[in-house]
Amino acid sequence: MSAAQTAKSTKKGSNARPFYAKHSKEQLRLALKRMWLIRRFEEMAEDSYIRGLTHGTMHLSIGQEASAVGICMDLTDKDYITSTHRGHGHCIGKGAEVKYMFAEFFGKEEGYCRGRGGSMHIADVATGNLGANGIVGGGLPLATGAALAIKQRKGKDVAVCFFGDGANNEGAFHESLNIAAVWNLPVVYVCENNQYGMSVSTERSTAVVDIAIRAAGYNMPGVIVDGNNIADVNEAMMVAMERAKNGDGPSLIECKTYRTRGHSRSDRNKYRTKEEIEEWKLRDPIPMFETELQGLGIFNETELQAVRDEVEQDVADGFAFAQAGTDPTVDTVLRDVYTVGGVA
Amino acid sequence: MSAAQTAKSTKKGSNARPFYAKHSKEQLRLALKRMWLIRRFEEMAEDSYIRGLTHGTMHLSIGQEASAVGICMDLTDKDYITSTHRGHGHCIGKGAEVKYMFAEFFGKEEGYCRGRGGSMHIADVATGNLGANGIVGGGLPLATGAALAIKQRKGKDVAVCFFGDGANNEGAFHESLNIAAVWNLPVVYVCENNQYGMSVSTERSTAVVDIAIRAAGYNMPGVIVDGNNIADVNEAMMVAMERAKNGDGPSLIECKTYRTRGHSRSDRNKYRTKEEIEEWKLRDPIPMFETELQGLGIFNETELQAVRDEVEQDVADGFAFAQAGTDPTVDTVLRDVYTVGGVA
Amino acid sequence: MTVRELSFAQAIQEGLAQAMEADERVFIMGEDIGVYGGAFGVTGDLVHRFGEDRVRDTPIAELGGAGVAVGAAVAGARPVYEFQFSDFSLLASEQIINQAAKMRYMLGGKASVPVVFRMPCGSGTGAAAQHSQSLEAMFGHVPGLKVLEPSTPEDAKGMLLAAIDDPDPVLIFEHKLLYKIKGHVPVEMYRTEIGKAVVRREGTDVSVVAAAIMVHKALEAAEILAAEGINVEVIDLRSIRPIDTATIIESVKKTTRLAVVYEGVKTLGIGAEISALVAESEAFDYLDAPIMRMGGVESPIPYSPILEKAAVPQTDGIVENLRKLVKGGI
Amino acid sequence: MTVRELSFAQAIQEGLAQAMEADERVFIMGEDIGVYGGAFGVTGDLVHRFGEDRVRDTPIAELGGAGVAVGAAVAGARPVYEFQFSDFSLLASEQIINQAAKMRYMLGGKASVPVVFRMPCGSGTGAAAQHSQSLEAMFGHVPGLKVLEPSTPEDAKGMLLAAIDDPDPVLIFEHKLLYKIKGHVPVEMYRTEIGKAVVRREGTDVSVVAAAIMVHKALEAAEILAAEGINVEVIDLRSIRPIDTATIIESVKKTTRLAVVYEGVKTLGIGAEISALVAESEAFDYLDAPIMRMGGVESPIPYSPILEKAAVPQTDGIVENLRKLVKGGI
Ligand SMILES: Cc1ncc(C[n+]2csc(CCOP(=O)(O)OP(=O)(O)O)c2C)c(N)n1
Ligand SMILES: Cc1ncc(C[n+]2csc(CCOP(=O)(O)OP(=O)(O)O)c2C)c(N)n1
Ligand SMILES: [Mg+2]
Ligand SMILES: [Mg+2]
Repeated sequence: MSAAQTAKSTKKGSNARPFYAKHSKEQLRLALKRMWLIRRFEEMAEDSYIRGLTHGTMHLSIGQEASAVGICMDLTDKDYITSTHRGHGHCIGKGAEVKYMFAEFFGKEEGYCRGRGGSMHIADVATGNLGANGIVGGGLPLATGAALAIKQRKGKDVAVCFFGDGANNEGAFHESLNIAAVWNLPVVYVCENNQYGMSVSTERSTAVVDIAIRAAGYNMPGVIVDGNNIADVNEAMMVAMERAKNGDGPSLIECKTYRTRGHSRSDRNKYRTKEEIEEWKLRDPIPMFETELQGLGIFNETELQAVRDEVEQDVADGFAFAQAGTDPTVDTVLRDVYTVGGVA
Repeated sequence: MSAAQTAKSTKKGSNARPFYAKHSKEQLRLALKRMWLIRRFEEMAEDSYIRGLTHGTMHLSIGQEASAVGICMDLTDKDYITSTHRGHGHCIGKGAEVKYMFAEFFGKEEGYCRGRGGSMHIADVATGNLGANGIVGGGLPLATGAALAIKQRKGKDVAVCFFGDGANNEGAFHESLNIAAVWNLPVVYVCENNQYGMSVSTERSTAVVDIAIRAAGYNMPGVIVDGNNIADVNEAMMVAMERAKNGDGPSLIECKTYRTRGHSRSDRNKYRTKEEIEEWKLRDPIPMFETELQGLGIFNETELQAVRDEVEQDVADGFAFAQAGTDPTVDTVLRDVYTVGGVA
Repeated sequence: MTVRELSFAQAIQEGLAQAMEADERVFIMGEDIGVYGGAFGVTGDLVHRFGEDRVRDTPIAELGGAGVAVGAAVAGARPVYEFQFSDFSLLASEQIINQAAKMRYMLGGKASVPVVFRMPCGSGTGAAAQHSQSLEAMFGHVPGLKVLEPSTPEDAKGMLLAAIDDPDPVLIFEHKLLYKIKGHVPVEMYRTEIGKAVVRREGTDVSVVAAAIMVHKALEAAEILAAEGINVEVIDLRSIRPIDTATIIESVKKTTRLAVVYEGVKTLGIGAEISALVAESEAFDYLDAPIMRMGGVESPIPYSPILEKAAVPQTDGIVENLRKLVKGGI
Repeated sequence: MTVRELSFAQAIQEGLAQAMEADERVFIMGEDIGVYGGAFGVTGDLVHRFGEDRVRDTPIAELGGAGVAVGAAVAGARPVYEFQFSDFSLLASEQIINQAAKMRYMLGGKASVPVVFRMPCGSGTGAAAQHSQSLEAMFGHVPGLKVLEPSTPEDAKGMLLAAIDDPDPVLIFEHKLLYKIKGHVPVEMYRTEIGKAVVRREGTDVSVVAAAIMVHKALEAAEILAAEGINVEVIDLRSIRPIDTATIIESVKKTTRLAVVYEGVKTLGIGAEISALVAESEAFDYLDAPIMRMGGVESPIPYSPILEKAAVPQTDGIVENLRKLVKGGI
């Protein structure tokens, strides 16, 4: 599953693998840009947290950019996703703008949730992102329900549910996948297996070695992909989307990946070794993707640098925009508890 | 899986199948007696309900006697079971006396729960029965916890969890089996698959054709047996108990069976055909067992009749005992809410 | 409006049918609501009229089922989820309380969650501790939810239709013993305004606030006391969240005495809230007697019919207590 | 008793360690309580002292985890289950409310359920709506449960040890902002009697009943008002179920005024119950002013630090309100 191997299995031109055959240069560029946006957004977020500019906690997805972007890159704004507590990447992958995300972090009215939600509830409903979730597994029934809504209106869209390896042991996982299967719903369950649920390894928390094994208990396909390889992720997603849109029902995709940062700010990484972390850093999804793009002659270094520069600019602008944002006033604390019958 | 087949695979003497080789004539007699006790208890319960002697609802296990008795017959009072809303059979199988069960039904102080629990909470803690449960799937975490208590005290006992096919779609099923597997707990999960969860067939409620398939998702053995054949049920249980007591962890046994009565009193059987019901009645576990016992020359008709007569007597006595019971007085309504700090 | 008699259950069924006819986004889901017709017969033959896609039998999975309803609502559908017994909503309280109730707020008003949960509740059927609870106070404590409790067939239909129209999550507690009571129910699609209590009987000596089945017991008690010359004003609370404080305060100012009758456990039940909002209001200075609460006893609901009756307020007890309250025995 | 300073979190950890040393039936389970030491560091290095069998990291599965604790308790063990945040107990409320709370009663007293649930709660950490709730009123409504809320390190340890000894299910709500506060904690294994409130400060003008972190804010407010000659009596509620009615009534009879300060949502929160039980008691006739409630606002807890502070009572607001209450501004 190393970058080298993947590159090998890839050829330019007509018989290129689907990921390259099916996507234009522009689309590939956007995918790479979003991976960089996630990376730099997370780094800035971490930095601003350390500098005391934001409060609360945050869960960074550094190292998991390939699954967020590889899953979302072919979705439209009418397709739904539900995200997790580690949701910044999914949000950007689905098309959110970092300036409104930074603003949310800083608790500003300009933020996606007008400062009410923060990192753990960040959402961009306009692009079909129903939101990060503070409850592990909380998004599983929600995505399944969004898929049911699509089916009820005879739509051709799809709902995607991101969840972690830890979430797979919640009852919500079992109930949701079973319901989706018996009702044949257009939903794709994407397990980002980064090996740990907070401090507990999948080995200590989960009775099976691969989450995908559980798909058989719901009579749905369960595939395992290299979550750090965007092409592998995206090609599995193409198959699952096709299946969903054809009315053939749900699928489970397990992306094997790793978070190189701690679980959250309070994590002292007592449950894993430095070596393990360093080893995974060698499989950083962004350089892997860039190497492949160059190897295939799709982009040269100058073009790649242009992407990185654009991202630097976007992130810097977004950060500045957010810092200049407006603080909510205390008299608005009751706003939006209700749509009707409350304070508007 | 017909009685005939099973009989074929059975020979007297040394190379008899384990069920017959491992059990004395007395044990087999007790097993048969308990099956009859369940049958007659249920019929009397139904009758007294129709005659307005009991209120509330009740769930009869007529047709499922083989799994209740086959699972429990080798358990000691130190082994635990958790039961379901359809729990009369489990209670008798675990060794309860019908007179205290009738008394519970009639809401008498002499009842197992002093009239506080009724049919849906009937329990005989003294024989290790932690109780029927009004919550579908409610017993799954409880049995798993009882198994954990056994493990914590380094005991050699086992916990058994009865649950239905409908319960297998509850999150409690998933969370419990996963925890039992990762902690290697001495618990046996017994799914009484009677094809329906109230009015919904497993086909409409469950993504897999056999519940046992889901065992693989918890890395534990999952076996399917003819739930109407006590020998098949018991032999699967022997293996699972052995495994549990040796510290090899949990197992799942799926007993394919059928309830010939409606789900509860309000059931009008709109969701199934008369033919289906009649077909299953031909596979009544009690005659099947008696035929086999006779075929193997273990009991003759006179001996079998003696068992039935004994049961008639026990049930009649129990019913009379219960009717003569004491009604609770209103001043005791707060008793036993708490062990300490409440009304004793 | 044309008027005819329907049972409480029939009124709900009519409301469900009219809502589904009027708006194709509306569908209902729950356990055994299809061919079985619902554990209490509320959905009846709707599956034959609207098909299995709009009358969905769910697997026995309340967290998933309720959560799927919430997700469908956020995504533009109008689901009505029936808990077979509201006791089972405790399996789904995460999705109701952490997700549905908070989603709009957490998203800064960018989404709405138009889901309706039907909650059959209450004791009196001999179903014991896990099938007889009255959990309205628990959910009434949660901002973001609307919590209703009809006492008549007319309100049962009107509140349901109002709830289905409402863009926010609404829980409707339906007392099981009310399903069979009959009353006049307009044929039209009408809505009962959410958050408004109603005076069911005018009186001058004491204000009795009651909910669901206790409204009927309070009215019986009022009838009996009227013969003794005690005039009881009976207010049907109807909505736990929001609570119609104005109607209650106005009544107390007039009668100078307040009693609350409810089936849920007394401590931290709805009577506590009603007592407290009067005690903190300008009506406090009008009170001529302590505020009386008659609620369920501090125990689970027992199976024995004798104990079951003793566990919740009954008419004779209400009569006795109100007499004391008015005659100054307290 | 020897005395030294410990933090609230350290006091709980000491209690857990002493209980495990004293009784091998005692063990603790929860998410990330092992090598991670607990999300708030409460369990610290206990796993190294007692091993993974007695300090059990559970999978992320609250219904199963809590239910396993309940089952183990019925079967003779003495489990202490830590919810990482009490908000997640909503996933387990079925096992806590339908099973643990009712089991002894349903079985006619034939079993006991000696399980302890530790419930980190409250806002102020910027964790937003799903990690900041105060659900004590919800569980306090349930007969069969005992619900405690310590405000000092000494009580945190004493209540935990009392809860572990107790044969019935006990929930202990630990406000997250209290974990770091320090106070003297006896070295010995001592128990804080369950169900007893305590007067933290004597006063004559108004009785303020507060719980957990609000006890500290009430004491601050009392200090400020003392300078103005207003003597505030501050009662630390400590136990939500059972409630120490006697201590509260006695205090109100003396001061003739009552205010309740709590972080949970105001409506149907603990203030409602305390107000109601005074309004129905003989203390009612002693009241010289309406009963005041200061609780959380009717919204989920917002993320913005500005709004988060505005969502729950703060010292200056308490001062202002109490001044009004005593000076007759209400
Ligand atoms: C229901 C629930 N339980 C526990 C938590 C605390 N918690 C937050 S994230 C997390 C780990 C989740 O692991 P996983 O699903 O693998 O996602 P990852 O953090 O690895 O991305 C835990 C235990 C929570 N937020 N919600
Ligand atoms: C959590 C919960 N959901 C729903 C019910 C209502 N109910 C009682 S029994 C039952 C069917 C259970 O089916 P199964 O598990 O197959 O057991 P069986 O009745 O077939 O023995 C249902 C839906 C319940 N008691 N608890
Ligand atoms: Mg993980
Ligand atoms: Mg069944």
